[in-house]
Amino acid sequence: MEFFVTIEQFEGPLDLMLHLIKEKELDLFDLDINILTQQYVEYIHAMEQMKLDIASEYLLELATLIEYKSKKLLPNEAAELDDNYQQQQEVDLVNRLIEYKKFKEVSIKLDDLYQERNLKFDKPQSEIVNQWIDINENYESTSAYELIKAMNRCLKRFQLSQPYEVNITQKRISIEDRKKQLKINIKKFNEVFALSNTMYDCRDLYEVVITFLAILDLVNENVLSFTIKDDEVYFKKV
Amino acid sequence: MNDLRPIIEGILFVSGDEGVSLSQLSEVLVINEDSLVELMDSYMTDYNSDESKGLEMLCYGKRYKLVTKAIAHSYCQKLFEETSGKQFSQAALETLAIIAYKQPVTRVEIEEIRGVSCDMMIRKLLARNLIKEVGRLDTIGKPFLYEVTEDFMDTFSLTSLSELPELPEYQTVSEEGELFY
Amino acid sequence: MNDLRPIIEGILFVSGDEGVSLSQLSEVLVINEDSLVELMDSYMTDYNSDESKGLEMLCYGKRYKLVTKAIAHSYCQKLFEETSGKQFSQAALETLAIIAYKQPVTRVEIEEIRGVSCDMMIRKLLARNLIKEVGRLDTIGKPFLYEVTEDFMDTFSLTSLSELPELPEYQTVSEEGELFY
Repeated sequence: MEFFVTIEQFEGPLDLMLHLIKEKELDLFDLDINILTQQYVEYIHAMEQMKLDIASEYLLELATLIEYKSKKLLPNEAAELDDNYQQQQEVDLVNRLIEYKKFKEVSIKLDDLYQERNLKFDKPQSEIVNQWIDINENYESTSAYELIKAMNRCLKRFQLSQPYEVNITQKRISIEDRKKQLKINIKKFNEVFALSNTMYDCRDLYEVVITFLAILDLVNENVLSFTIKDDEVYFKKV
Repeated sequence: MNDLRPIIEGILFVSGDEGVSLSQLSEVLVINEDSLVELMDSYMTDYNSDESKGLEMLCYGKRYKLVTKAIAHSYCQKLFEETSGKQFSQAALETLAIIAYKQPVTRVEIEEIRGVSCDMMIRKLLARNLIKEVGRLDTIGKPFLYEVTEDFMDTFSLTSLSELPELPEYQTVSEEGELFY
Repeated sequence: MNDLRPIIEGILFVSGDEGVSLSQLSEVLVINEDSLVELMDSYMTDYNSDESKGLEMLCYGKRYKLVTKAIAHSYCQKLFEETSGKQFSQAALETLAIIAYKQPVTRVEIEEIRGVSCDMMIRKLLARNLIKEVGRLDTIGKPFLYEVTEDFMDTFSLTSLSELPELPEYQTVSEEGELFY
């Protein structure tokens, strides 16, 4: 027998049982617990053979089911009371499965609501509010959860404010584009300007290199001429 | 009364993600809560049906706040690297659902329904301010009772808990093996 | 082009106090800056002459942002003075939270996380004895290091910082689609 679903995909023994019931096309409302028990035992054993860690909750449920099954197999000499106990156990399990199934289903609807809400953004409280709050009063004792709420707000905002400009630098300007920028920039410069002037808006080494290459290109195209004095390179618009 | 509308919009804007409670609004606008609810209802209807607006008014619990409409979502995401990929796990959703429908409820009751331990999950949900402790049950061990918070309602677009999706009705089985509703 | 207006309003709303630069808007909306300036000019004129609105659009430098109109200011002021009198302001809570979770920490580190200047707030919290200076960091400018005080622990009913609620794990900006928990 092959199992394609691993135990990590279940939210617990009840979830696993619901899966087995569905997969084996059993009727939850007229459940043959013998079949379910057999399926469950096989599944857990298969998982054990795959050396998967199985949480104690699954094993607890397994023990209960095996107890149930073994009692059924015993010759029916036991008292009638035991019979009632049997039935009660069966009813309890089915009711637990039904109750769990309800919440499992409704949680999917909750998730839909969340996805919908998730498309709408909040904005942080305006900073101006700080000016209005007099914090020199005695503070009421406050729950520590207020702190985590505040921390959450910060972290969320921190992520929101990750400057967009960072992305732009990551796009990496090309030499051609840098040349266009430089042509605009140097209009504002004096007739003669230093190499360092052309680098004023560079934010990292990459941009410095690109700028230098662009400058070389402009010299090559006779847009600029250059001269070296002391340790600085000076350019002149042609 | 319509001249209050711009003032209300301004207040909601400044308050941001915290929103403003009905009682706070009623106090600063010097208007009783019943009239204010009426005013807010009609304002909200007008506000949210105005297609020229990029904002939407939400009411959750008894708080109001402004949020962007869904149409702006993809643009804002582009701009802010928003992490709206964040999702709730199935376990978190189940736990929240049980608390929302059964509140106030103890950890043990939640665990009985889910069939697994929920200790860690409850602590995470507390930390996310989606649930809160609302006292203790007067029984052995005095276990905490949990309820969902206003943040929960906001997170799941609920004006009140009565708006929760209906819980599916299944017949449960009685001890005699008969079905009952 | 008018269908861009609600989207622009949404973007300006989300960007809050910071506002959005012309170049950011132009990139996100995929519209060249010249056309955008025209669009924004007419939108702003319409927006700011609409008396039913409580918000106003500002343009300074090449940034746009939304603010509350002056008529709502006195109400907002009343709201935050009266109803949050004895409670911590969001700003105070945020600053305290950062210090408690990250201590010892410098002002600059706090400001990086909060995204706003915290100088005044730190002075207020020092004055209220909720935080204290615990030395200086051995770096340029030798900035002060801050930690929370006993009074802080009292106020938040903590016996030790290890009792602070666990911080939910946040994804870094680049990760997407991961589970909350």
